[in-house]
Amino acid sequence: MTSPLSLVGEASEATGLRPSFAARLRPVLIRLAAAIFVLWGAVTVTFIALSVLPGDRATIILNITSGQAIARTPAELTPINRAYGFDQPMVEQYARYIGGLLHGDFGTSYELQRPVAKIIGEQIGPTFTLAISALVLAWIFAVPWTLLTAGQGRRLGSFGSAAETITAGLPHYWVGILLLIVFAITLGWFPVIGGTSFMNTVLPTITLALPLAGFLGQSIRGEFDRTMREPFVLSARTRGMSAAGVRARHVLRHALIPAITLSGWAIGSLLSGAVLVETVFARPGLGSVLVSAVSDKDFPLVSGIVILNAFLYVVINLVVDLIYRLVDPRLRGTA
Amino acid sequence: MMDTVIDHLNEASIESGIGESVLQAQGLNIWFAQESGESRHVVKDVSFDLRAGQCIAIVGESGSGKSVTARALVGLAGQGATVAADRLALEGETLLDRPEAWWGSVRGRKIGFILQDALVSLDPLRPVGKEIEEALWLHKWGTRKTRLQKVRQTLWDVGVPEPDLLVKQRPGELSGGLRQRALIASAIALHPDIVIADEPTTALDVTVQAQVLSVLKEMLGRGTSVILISHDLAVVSQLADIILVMQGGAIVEAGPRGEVLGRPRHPYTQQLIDAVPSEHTKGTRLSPHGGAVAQTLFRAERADLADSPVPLLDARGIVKSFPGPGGLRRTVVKDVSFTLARGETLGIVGESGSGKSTLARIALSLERPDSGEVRFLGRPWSSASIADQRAIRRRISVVYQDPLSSFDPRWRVSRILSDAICLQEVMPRGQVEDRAVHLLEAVGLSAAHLEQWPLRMSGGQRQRVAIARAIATHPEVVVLDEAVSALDVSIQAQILDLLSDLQVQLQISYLFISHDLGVIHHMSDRVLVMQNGRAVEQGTADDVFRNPQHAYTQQLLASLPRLEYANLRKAAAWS
Amino acid sequence: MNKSFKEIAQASLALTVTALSVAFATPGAFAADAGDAGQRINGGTITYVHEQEPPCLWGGWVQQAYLSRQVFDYLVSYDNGKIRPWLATDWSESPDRKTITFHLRKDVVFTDGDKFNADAVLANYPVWVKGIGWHSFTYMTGFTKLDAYTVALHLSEPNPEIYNVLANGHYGFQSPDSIAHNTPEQKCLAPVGTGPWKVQKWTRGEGITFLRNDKYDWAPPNAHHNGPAYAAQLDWKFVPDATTRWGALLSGEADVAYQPPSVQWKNAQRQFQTLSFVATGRPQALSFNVARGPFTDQRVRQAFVYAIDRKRIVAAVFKGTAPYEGNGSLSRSTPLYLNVDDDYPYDVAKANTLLDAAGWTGRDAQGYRTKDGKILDARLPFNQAIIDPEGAVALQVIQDQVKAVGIKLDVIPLTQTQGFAGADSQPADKEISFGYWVWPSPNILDIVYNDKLNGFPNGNNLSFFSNAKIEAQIMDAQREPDPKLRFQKFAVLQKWFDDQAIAVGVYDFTYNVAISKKLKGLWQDKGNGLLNFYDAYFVKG
Amino acid sequence: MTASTTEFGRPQADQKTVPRSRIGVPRLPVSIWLSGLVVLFFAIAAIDPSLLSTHSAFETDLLNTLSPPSVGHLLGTDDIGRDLYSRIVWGTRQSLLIGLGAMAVALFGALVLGFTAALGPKWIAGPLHRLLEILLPFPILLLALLFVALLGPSATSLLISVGIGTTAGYARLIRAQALKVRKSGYVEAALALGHSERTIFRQHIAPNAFRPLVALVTLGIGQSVVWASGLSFLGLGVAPPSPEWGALLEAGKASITVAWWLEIFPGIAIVLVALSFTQIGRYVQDRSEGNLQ
Repeated sequence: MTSPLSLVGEASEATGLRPSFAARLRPVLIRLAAAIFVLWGAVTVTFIALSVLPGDRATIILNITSGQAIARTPAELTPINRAYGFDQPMVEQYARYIGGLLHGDFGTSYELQRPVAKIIGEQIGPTFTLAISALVLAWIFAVPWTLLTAGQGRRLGSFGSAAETITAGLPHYWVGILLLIVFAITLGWFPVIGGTSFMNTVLPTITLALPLAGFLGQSIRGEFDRTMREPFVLSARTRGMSAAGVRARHVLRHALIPAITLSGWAIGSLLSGAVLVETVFARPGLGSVLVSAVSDKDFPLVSGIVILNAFLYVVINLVVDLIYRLVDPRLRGTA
Repeated sequence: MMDTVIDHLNEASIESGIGESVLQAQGLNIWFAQESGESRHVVKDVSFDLRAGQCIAIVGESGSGKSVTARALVGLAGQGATVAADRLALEGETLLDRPEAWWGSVRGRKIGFILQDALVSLDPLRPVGKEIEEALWLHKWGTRKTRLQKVRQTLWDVGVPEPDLLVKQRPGELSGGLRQRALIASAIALHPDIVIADEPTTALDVTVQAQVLSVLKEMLGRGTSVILISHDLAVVSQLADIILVMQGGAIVEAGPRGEVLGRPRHPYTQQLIDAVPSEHTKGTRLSPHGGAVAQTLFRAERADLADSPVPLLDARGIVKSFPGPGGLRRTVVKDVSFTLARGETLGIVGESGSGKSTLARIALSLERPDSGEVRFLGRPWSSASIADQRAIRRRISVVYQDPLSSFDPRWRVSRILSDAICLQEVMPRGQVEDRAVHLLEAVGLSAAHLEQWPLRMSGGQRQRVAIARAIATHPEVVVLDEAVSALDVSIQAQILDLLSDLQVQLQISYLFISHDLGVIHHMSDRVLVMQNGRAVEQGTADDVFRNPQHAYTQQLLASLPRLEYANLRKAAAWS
Repeated sequence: MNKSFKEIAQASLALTVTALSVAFATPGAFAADAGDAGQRINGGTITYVHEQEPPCLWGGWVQQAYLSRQVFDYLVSYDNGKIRPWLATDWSESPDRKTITFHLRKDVVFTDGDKFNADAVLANYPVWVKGIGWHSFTYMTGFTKLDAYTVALHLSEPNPEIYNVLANGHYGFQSPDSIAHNTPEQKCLAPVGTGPWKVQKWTRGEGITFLRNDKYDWAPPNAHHNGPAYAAQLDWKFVPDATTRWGALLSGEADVAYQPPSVQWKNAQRQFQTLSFVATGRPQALSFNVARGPFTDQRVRQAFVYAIDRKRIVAAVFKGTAPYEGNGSLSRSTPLYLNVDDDYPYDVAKANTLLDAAGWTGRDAQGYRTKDGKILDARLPFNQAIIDPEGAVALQVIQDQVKAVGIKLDVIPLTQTQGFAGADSQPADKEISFGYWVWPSPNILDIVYNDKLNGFPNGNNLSFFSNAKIEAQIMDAQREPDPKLRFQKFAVLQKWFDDQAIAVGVYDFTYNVAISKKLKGLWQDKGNGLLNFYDAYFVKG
Repeated sequence: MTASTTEFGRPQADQKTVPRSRIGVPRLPVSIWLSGLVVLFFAIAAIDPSLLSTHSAFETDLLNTLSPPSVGHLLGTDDIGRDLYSRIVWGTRQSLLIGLGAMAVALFGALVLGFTAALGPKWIAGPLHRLLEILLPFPILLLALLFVALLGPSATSLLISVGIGTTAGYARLIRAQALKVRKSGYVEAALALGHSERTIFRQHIAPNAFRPLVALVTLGIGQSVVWASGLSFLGLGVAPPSPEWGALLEAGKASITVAWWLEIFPGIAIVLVALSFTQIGRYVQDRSEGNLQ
């Protein structure tokens, strides 16, 4: 079993150092370098992608500020091109942006006329809260569900598994609309307009958590069923442990391992899902900002979000790695 | 039949003259429900009577029903199992139709259960101390503090030198011996009157096996009753008062140890005893019907082989290391040299981790040594270019312990064989098939097996296919890496016989790698003993086994359980 | 005030009011005007749920005017066709009608304490030029300062509707100090005006909080009161989905909801107060490409229009939220509008006859008409940021209906990027365009039918129309000083474009809101429908 | 190394054969039968929608708008009087095409990238592996947004964007799988026999690394349909009159307060397809794992 950030394990395998301080530091440095590499790569890919996109940036800026969708005359475009430096060669624009990044400057959004760091700073909170609470809720749904239905005979198992498959296949926005219509508009249990308060977060969180809970449940169940066949389960039973005891005290822990890995992976998809959920619930967050930023070829903003996302991905996978080691001590001490 | 078995049992208990009955089974039957709706009868009319302080051994090969029987005794026969018996009683109380809660108080407290291979029988995620303490906690024994003390005490009792250190470690961090002792400790922490040991020494190195057996022996000495489940007659002969031989779910022979091993009445028992390879069996056939190998194979004549004075394989000063945890390199093979002459078998014996398998991979040029060289017929082999190696590869083939994993799961037998055949020479399709059938016949299979999936074949059949593939390219050398270790003793006997026949017929040299001293002695002309990557002793098989020079070799041989009664009988019969 | 201005004002008032009353009755156009002042609650927070969120509060987009109107004041106020004073107390036009002298109020202060005076007006002019993409169509060329509280506005062309323009929400005043010193970000999120509200916080994706300007004392005469706004706070939330906005109004989370779902409009009129305003300028119109392709033939254009049942489509799709509009050049609330609703009634037989006459007599396997082996194929790209979902649905019905006469209509949705990047905007890219333009003056004709702009192709000319004679005629109408003659000249032009079927209307872009019954006094600016929360107040019960 | 005599817990270990009924059809679980039927229904709808539809999918009827499900209109009509059932049936082809096409795109990319990153020469495998690491944290939706922005909203760009968005994940799996197979006993056996690396790749690594992915592919088809409909929902999907399911949902949203059927039925279609493909995928996975044990 390799850690989710397999970069590290492989890199350290090749070295033949003594486990001195330097050797202990080395994996950390390698990990850091890998993370920076990922960030740089993400920025570069974004830069290239947005440069390749058709459409003249100056025209877009001009049309957005006037609410029109027409071709523009050179006389109108030249000052804008000059102001944003679009008349400079691509390489230069790229170098300027990277240079800014190195100084901690994420640039200014073309569309919103504001520093990217500030925009993201404002929007990250709601999205992050949503993604993390959805992840937590998904676990809260998935663990008892599998504990109740897995490894207890075929019929209960198929029932549990069918429920998971259905939830895993639910389109986020569809769940969102139905929840909104039923629980907010019809029953009035929750506020209709999106905001960031607790009550405002409940329905979006459930929306985002349901499909994820299905995925987690499937993976936990698979491993649960597999672990139930492990000899140590029988061994624990022969010591007098009840069936339920074995499931909760031994099997579950094993079954959670793949789900933990999945959780690290899920972050990317959670953020994608958040875009849809934020749209349905009119909730502030990175989602709607991202959609319009891409639409407007707002490179600094898109790039900022990508950097943030890559950064979160790296950090969350580090956390997942740690949790992983907590749950599976076999991995401790393997760098 | 049944009557006689019971009679013998009674006789046996009277003979051994110990205590009253603690666990009694009469007419125990177990069925398993199947997907198709039918049920499979896996245990048929098993009866025995375990007395206090007595050891009953149940011997049989895989699928004989011995493990299911054992598990039925603690109410864990498995999902879909139906257990019925005329009488199944623990200290007079019936074990049939008991609720789960009742079983919870019996398991671990009245009956301890030891499974094989602690690596998988202990929760790999938890410290060993927790696992043992759990057994106490479950039965509400003592306080946390006294429980911890008790855990240490129990570990000490089963011969763990440093219990304080061990309790914090996880199974993965422990050696096989310590691990198995920890598992035993978890089963006997509450001093159950009865201990059921299901293959307690399987997959253990011989020295560790000896240690575990001595722990069991001690327990017997303290008055614990033991049911020992094993496929290994030699192990059984060390401990058992009574031996039950199971075949196909039924007991075919039962009686006191001396009688069953020394004067077996049932042919199956006889066959099992005969199948055990040892120094005495060298040069004899082990199986009664592994015999007739079809004389359909031709020996490849090669110009470069003709009376060559150079050995086939010549390994000099092989060193190999691998990167280990923490950036350290672990040297696995340390300066090992050997030669392999034509038609000869070189046995490489050693315990797990001794580097014998790495040596095999180097001999196959699947791994390049850090220093030293292996030459084939005097030509570079381990140091040759990839292209040159490919030219030689077909002349050195290999058979692994687990044949299934060495077959592509998408391939049937015919494809596996034709893949190897076509490497040797290009020939029309029909001819390939003919040759594949020849090969199958040579290894005791038939054309009917051509279209089978290896997955659906038995272990013995799979190993025969692996051997057929190995000889398909007319090799001069076959490396056999633990090739019979996973097989039941009677199947092992057949395969060993087959290998001997093929060697004679095809003049192949074997590099025979095994941890099993008996097998090595039976097969080898010369033996190389490995310990921690070093070759500690080398010589002819008889020299090494009868007159070991190195302390390690002596220790190995001393640990080897011997099939005492049978040997006596056999020695008499053959001398 | 000189004579000619009064006449113009009266004329346009008369015309507009007639047009409005004839065409589109708006029940409760002044929501709760009759509200009982005795029940009024001072203070409270008004929550308004709007659809689109613009990047900045101020700019040239109508979405920005909705917001700007709350924080800015304007030189003049447009009151049901009449021009009223506001920040300018009085004004006069030069004889050539190209210079207008405004006398400014002297008691107006910006919310940052800066004074409003001639210098402030001058300081704002460059901001308008830079920030309003269509500024040049207003014919303004700049201000000059005559004294501390008098400025002169210079025009390149006489423009009787310049007052509508100045009142329309875009031409508000920011404090000179903020223009000089605030960061672009501050100017974008919280421009400093003199208006009844000031921005407290803009949470992107959620909404804007406005606080009452307690010093406000310069409301226009058409407002219902003077002094600070009644409510203490205005929460302007952005909720893109109509159903959600409707739900928010139902649940009481919102007091005012923009554009409820059409399916609920009847309900809204029953359960709540409603306001509707038909935007001035160009309606949602189909503009045919007359530069190339099949629609260079007038018969084909007319056939297309006869083939679609515009009245019924609009009724079915919009369910009363937007009126049918036959005129493709001017919407019914625009000054000098000419009603041509009864032209081109639904007539499939006539459409077929016209197409046959135009030579599209062949048919392909799918039943589409062909001529010389070419299918009668019309591409209609549309910008999803500008055409709302119901507009897109209307296009689908049009597509289905023209299929019946053998025209293949490809409706091509453009993403926001494509749209704003000007994709598919060349003559070779499309046969039909669909879109509206909010504009307070009939000189919209000059904008949308002009071939060239500063020597380059005019992007607003969606029909690729090029006819120097007509262009001259438009300018002639625009320059005509006599209101009656001017109306006639514009009527002739509108009729000509309608007869030619260069552009035909489908529906009017309409600004609808539903208002909770406990909120009174809310009204829509009669220039372009901007909501005026200044006069809105809660009542007890 | 453990001996393979672990009998307990797997008493039926040697009973892996598929139980077959008398006519030779494998006895499949009910859920697989049902899933098969659903897939069959939609397959027919995709191949020839006119076989299943009751009305035209495009013909509007302004006199009969928003009518609830009835005998005349099985699933009701939409806001301009089109028959919803027929629209769902006619939308199947595009929706499934997007699902299958996205999967095909993802798979093709993943096979090339994954195998190269696993087995290619070091100078390309290393950087490629790093590239995959870079692409993974990209939210699928962002990649999709970029592609839709690049190609314009259409079925093709949906298909490509969802496909490319999911490529990196699959590529990583293939890479891991290829590395695992490369270390397997049968590859070593083939190496020991003297096969060339190319032969070994062709005969063993490629097919076996791909095997466990078969199940993932079917899972992925369902997921792709869901993702694509998500993009349609954001207005980045297929042109309006087209009855692609995501577009149906997007269109139904406006009338949901009075016409629930417009939102419920297309959603059910999406869930059914995702569910059926997933069920079949998991069944295949279970079977193939059973075979590999």
